[in-house]
Amino acid sequence: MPLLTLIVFTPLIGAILIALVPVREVRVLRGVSFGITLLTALLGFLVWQEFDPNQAAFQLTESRPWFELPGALAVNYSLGIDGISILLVSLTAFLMPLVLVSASQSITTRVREFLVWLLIMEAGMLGVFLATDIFLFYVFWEVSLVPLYFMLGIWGGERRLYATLKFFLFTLAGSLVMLVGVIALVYLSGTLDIAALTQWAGTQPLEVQGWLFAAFALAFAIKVPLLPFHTWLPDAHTEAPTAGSVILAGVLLKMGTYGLLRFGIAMFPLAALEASTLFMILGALGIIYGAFLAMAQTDVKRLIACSSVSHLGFVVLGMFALTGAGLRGSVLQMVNHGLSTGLLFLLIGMIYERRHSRELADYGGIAKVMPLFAFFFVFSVLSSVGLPGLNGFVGEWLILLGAFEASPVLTAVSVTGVIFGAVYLLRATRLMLFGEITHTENKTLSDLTPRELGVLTPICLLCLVIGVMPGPFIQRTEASLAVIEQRLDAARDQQAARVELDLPDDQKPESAR
Amino acid sequence: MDTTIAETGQLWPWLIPGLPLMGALLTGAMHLAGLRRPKNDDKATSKPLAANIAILAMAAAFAFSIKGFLALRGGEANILSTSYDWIPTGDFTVSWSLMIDHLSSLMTLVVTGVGLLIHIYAAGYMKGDTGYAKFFAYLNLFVAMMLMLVLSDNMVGTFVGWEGVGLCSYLLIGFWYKDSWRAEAAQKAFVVNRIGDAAFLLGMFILATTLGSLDYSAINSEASLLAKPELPWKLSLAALLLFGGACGKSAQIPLFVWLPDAMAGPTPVSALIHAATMVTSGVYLVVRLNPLFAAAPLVLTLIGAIGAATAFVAGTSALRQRDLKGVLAYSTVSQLGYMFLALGVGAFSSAIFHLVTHAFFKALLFLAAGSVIHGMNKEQDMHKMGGLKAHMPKTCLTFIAGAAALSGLPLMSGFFSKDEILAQAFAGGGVSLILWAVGLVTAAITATYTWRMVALVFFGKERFDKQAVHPHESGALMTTPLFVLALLSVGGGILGLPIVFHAPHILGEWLAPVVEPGQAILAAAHNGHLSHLTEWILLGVGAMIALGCAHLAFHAHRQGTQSDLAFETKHPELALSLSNAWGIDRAYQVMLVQPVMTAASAISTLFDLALIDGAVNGLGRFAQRLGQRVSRQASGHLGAYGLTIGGAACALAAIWMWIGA
Amino acid sequence: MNVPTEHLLILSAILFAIGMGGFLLRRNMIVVLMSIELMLNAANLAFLAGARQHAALAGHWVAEGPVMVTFVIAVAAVEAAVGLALVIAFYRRKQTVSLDRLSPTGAASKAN
Amino acid sequence: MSFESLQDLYLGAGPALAPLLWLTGGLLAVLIAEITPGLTRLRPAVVPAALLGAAWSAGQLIAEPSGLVLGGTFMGDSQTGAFTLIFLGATLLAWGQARHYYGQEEPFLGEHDALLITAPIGMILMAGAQDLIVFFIGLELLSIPLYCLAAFRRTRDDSVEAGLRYFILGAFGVTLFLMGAGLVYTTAGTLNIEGLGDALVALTTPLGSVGMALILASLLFKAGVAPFHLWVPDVYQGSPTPITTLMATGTKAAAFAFLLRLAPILPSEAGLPLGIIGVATLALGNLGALVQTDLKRLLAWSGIAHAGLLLLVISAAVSAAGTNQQAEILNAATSALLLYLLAYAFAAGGALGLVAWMEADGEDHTQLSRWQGLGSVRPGVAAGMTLFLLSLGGIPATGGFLGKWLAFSTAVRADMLPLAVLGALTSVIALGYYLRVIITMWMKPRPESWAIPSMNRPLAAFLAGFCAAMVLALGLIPGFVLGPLF
Repeated sequence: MPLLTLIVFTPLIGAILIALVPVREVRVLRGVSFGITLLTALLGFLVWQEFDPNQAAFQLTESRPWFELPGALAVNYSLGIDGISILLVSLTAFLMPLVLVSASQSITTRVREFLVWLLIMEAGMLGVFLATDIFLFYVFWEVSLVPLYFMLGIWGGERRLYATLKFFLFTLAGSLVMLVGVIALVYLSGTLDIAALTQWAGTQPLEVQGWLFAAFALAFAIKVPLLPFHTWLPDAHTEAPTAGSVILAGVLLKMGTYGLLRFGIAMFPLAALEASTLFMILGALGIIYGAFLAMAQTDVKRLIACSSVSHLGFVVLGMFALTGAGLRGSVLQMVNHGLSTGLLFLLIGMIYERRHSRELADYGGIAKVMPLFAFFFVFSVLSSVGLPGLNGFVGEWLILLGAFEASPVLTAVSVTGVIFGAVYLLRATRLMLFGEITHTENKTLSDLTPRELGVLTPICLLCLVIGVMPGPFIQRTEASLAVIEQRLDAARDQQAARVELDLPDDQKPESAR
Repeated sequence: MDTTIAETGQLWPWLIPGLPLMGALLTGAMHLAGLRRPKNDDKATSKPLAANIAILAMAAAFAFSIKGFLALRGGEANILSTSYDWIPTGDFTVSWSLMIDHLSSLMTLVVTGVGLLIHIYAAGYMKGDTGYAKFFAYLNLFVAMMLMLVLSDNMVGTFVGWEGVGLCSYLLIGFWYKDSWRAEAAQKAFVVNRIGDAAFLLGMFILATTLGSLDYSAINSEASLLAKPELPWKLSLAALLLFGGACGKSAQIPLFVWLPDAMAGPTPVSALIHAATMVTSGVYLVVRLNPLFAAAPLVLTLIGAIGAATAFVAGTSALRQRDLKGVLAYSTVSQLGYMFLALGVGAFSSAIFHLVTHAFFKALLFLAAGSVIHGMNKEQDMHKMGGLKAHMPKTCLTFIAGAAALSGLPLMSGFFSKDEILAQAFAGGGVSLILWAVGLVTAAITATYTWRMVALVFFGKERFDKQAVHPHESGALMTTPLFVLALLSVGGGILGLPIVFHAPHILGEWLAPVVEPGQAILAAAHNGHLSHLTEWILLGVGAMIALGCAHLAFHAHRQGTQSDLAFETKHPELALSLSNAWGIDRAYQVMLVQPVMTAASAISTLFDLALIDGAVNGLGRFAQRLGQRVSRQASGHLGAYGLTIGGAACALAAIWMWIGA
Repeated sequence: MNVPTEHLLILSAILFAIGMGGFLLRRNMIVVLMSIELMLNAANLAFLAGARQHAALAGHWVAEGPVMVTFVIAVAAVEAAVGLALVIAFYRRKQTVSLDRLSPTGAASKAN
Repeated sequence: MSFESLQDLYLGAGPALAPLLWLTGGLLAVLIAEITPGLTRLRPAVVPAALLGAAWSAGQLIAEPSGLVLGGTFMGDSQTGAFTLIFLGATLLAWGQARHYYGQEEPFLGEHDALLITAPIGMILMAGAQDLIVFFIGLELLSIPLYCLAAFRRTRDDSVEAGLRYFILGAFGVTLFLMGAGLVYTTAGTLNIEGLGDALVALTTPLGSVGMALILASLLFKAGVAPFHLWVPDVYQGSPTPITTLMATGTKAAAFAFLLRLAPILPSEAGLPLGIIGVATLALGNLGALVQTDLKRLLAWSGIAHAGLLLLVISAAVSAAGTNQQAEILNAATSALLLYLLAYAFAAGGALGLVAWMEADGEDHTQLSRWQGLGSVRPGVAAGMTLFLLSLGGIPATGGFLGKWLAFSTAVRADMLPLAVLGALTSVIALGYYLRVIITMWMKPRPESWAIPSMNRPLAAFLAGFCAAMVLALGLIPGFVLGPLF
């Protein structure tokens, strides 16, 4: 049965259902939407089971002709999943029901619209990861922007209008440049299917691959966000409602890194080789810069947002090391970051509902009053700091190992990121949880309710499982990553061959003359 | 993997770290469950149950360690546990797997043995505390992580234990989190450890990329190839970085600043973590990778130098401490300096020997100090104690036994282990002679501060006010472990009697197979051998110094705090700088922590908000202004429109003509 | 005597220039309308010059020029009518035909 | 000219002229109904009937195009048919929005409808013209009704002034065209576009090039491209909203239809300058719209920006002239233009329709500030407006995106990559102001004091729904439009 179409369109149909169903009370709406996301999660689990780990090409593919572009280019609605997208699809399907449960408390005004936008966003995100036709990918890529724009704008904090406009325009500028890149790619290669495009792009000389890679990389760099383009993230996170920031951190940022992998490295290996040092430097800078930013924050949500910049710096560092360990680590770290930062945002959302303040100064000593909250908060801090035994460590260790093979110096710099990570996150823990209870309001805070525990425990369990047994998760990506590594090796030979040709004649070895 | 090791895949080794882990989970669950129940029946029956589960788990782990020890003693080869695949890195796969060999079985014995005693002691010490179950959960978790560290057969497994113990020390130092200075101490401990861990990570990556695997067996065998010239500096760099990690964990210069602050934790914690087990993991790592370090002579000499320096600096700082646990903390740093000095001169087995004896007497001293503090309801300043001999006879007796061992009085365990190190240093000749000299001076200082402490606490006038404080002897639960440890500290020496005593050096032979590859490489380089006469002279000198300084210090401080106060008035700034470890900590604060914080706020406000955000908002405003000008053009004045249209038409005509030409 | 086509084109250009001058500079709407008519006739002249030239080349009467001119004249009439109607409507509102009385629009106009 | 030759001149032209015949029939019917007292009741039904009939016949024309007719002066191919559909759509929208729109002018609706139905006749002639004369007639038949319609609300200053401004500048534009045509005619000797194409060398003489430039200037003026754009904001804002819809969608489409006809005969070097003007207009239009506070003026400026992008497409077709891919690029340009204009017609038409609908509740509803918090009161209208704005912004799943994709792909295939990238970046500014409107509607609270807009006009609701459906259909299932086109 068309599993992938089902998984993408269940939330969409759900959204339409919720928008139109005449029911008034909010509880029923929340129940229905939770049911829908649960159904999607179930489908996601089914996809996880059906997935055959040792097949590199797209699996569970479905394709139906959609329409014809001028120049006899058939655009078809085609979905598929492979090693690179399986983890992210499952993460999205897994996070959404939990996000919905946590959102149901904090969102009290215009609930119907909120649920509709939430479900549309889930469909958009799943679509981005599953689309195997580049036109469809682009449609889902931009469609997934609109829901968050509305969620940020309507249910956000004080400076939400500025934050949401900035978020939208930033990402859009990148994706419009990518639009030109996509069009050029499509008309140069004559096909819209991503697998065929990857095949074609591999054969192209460096010049062609170069600027196409640049067009794609710019859009994804803004989305990741890489260093110079990151200023939208702290604003967007601080002003977003809890559900918004969990999804933004959990999945939306990963569309950038997923894009860099699928459309950057896999498609244009030669260009990726050239650009690898630049991106590794940007990654390393991102790590240090994000960490320093986080150290200076007084607003705890902004602090977590800056930590995301640092964590994603790791992912990019690992990815553009272009080594086996680096690629595996970055794909896994995408999921890990989603889980640990998602946890942190959920927790901050819960404490915000009780205390209505995000300033660290307003807290202090609440571990006494809310021990369960303290336990979960310390757990998620440890997961995000990369304590061995939890998920963060596996990803970070693989990334650093992979990056070390590529450039030891940059890895040495990035490892300090591990230290700063501990500094700013533990500082936040100390200021929030430990010490005397200075503010009277903190004395009467109620601890986590069973519903909140129900949201947090599955994520923590998953963190533990990935930390102890990452095998099955990494195994699923092995086949596709192996293909990428082969393409990179082939590109390296090409590059070596090309270097030989550039040598002036007298230095050229006998064979190449 | 050489085939001599027993057939692979026994399951029971997993029980050694597994049982404390189970204990931690159980007591943790009890604690969390306890939270759900309303506050009033806090004193519920679950209290002793948590302690019993923890102690049971420790006892079981100890039993299995003994089983491993006996198996190895019976001539069996190293025992390997079933291994499970953990992280596939593309080239090689890291796996969860344990190996019990001579070194790790010894370490497990020490960890579980001393750990068991400390658990029993803690059951008494922590009685009235609200977080009782939580405390035992953390303690058990710590022991589980430490066992993972020592038993793992690859470096990544060790790293799990390495950061695991870092986490538990963070949780336990900040156990009474209500006072923020304890939380800060905990954070400082974790961050400084993390700096060490970062160096450990880099060292691991060098080994992974050059040797292609992180299993100890592979590294140690590969490293012996080091003799060949083609991989010299890479593996030395790896050794140096791993030593950096060891410095972080075992509190050596420059990363020792966290240990004195770690005294903020409950005393059993200081005893277990910051005396007996965690701080020794650095020594264990160097011994485990002894071929690698042996093959990097430069790094070894550096280790020796740092060890000696740390010993001396910490020793002098201990002299001026007024806080009882402060003295013990700096003493630990100093003794660890000794162990690294031993490693520096290649005496791997004597370092382990000192590690074991140190575990006994330092744990004893901490526990005894704990019972003193318990009795003096949380008073830790020695100047407010004195004359407790009468009130706490058992504690005083055991304390003196520990002090004797620490200061290296003849026939005590400390005497044998410390002098063996000094003998090896002396035998080394050349550079290590200087190390020997520093060691000797530090031995004198050690004796001095130890007996100053004994005098101030147990003898002389009672300097506390009677109404508020009623010092009393601790209960049986706390004193029995003291006696057991006292026995071990006094008798521990037999483990490694010097050759001149014509008795077998038990520990040396036991560790021979582990240490032999490293010794082989070192022997190839140089081999100092002492004659019997020099051995006797060294023993004599050591004993004389210990006895002399002990006697002097004891009598100087017998009356009370006069000599301390006199010293402080005579050279105040020296006293002050010595009392906080030569001002190194403050130097870090000023040179490292402040600049980082100001850089962070500078980046956040100046660079991020002003520059990048400024540019982005500027772009927006610029577009707005441009828009104003453009839209103002359409002002409604027809004449202007006509003009622009006419002008544009002419311009177009000009372009066309230009095209035409 | 055959007048060369260039002369006719120059005359048409001059007429066009005068019309354009009147259109751009004069403030009175009626005069603007008149100058539009003038420009239209300049265009007619250009067409006829062209038709004459091609008729001489082709040796037979060429229809495009005159047909175009007829249409232009018809359209000129219609434009005049509509133009004047608009001017009258404007006059009825503002009691003047001066172009300056057209109210300014855009950002300057409303207090926004 | 014997009768037979006249007869066979028209014989073959049946299907090509069918839409025109329908419309002229409609015009006559309206006039007759206006005069005879008994039939005034029928009048409201005549115009839509004529429009639908014309639309049906245009559909037939697309199915089997009948090629050159009327002695080679009018091209009845599927391209003309498609453009005719756009014109008829625009007029239908304008007609629908005009119902109940006018207050005092209600009794003059007869004249309004008559003028309204002549406009598409002019547009069709412009779209199909193969001869400058036919184009001129079409241009006049389109412009003059619009001059009157713009000034239709005699009781309001801005409408009269809009009409006057439009007339004066429009007339000036026409004179430019005529002068240009005259010069071109003298140098090339023919007014037929095919002929002009062959006489390319003549056109490069100074006189010929001035002529072509003037023709082009008048066309760019009509399309509202910078630097000829200054009249657009005032006229669009001043004239009644239904007429603004007609002008924004219909006139722009007609101007670009003829530009498409001219593209093959323009020298290929002209491609780059036109492209630069196009991107400049895109930037200018977007920047101008950024600061607008009046919705109609904002949509006017955004119309200028869209015209800039369309000019970029034309310039791509022009720059490909003479190269081997010319036919391919021209084909791509045509389909890009058609789809873009169709999507733009429904998006802009829909948006202006909503503005017209809201104006029934008070003149100042064209002010953006009056739309604050509409989402909470009238979610339907706000959702519709949001969809139209997203389509204008080119967000996927709407027709606007596909139009933008096709436009950029034409530019890319004519390898004008730098211009395409520049165009892409400037169109980010567009989202700046579209989002501002969406923010005002959804994300700002509505002051309690404001009354809830009455909104009881079923026809306007139907039209808005129809536009929204078309915009979504073009985005989601564009096959039904792209398919038959080529």
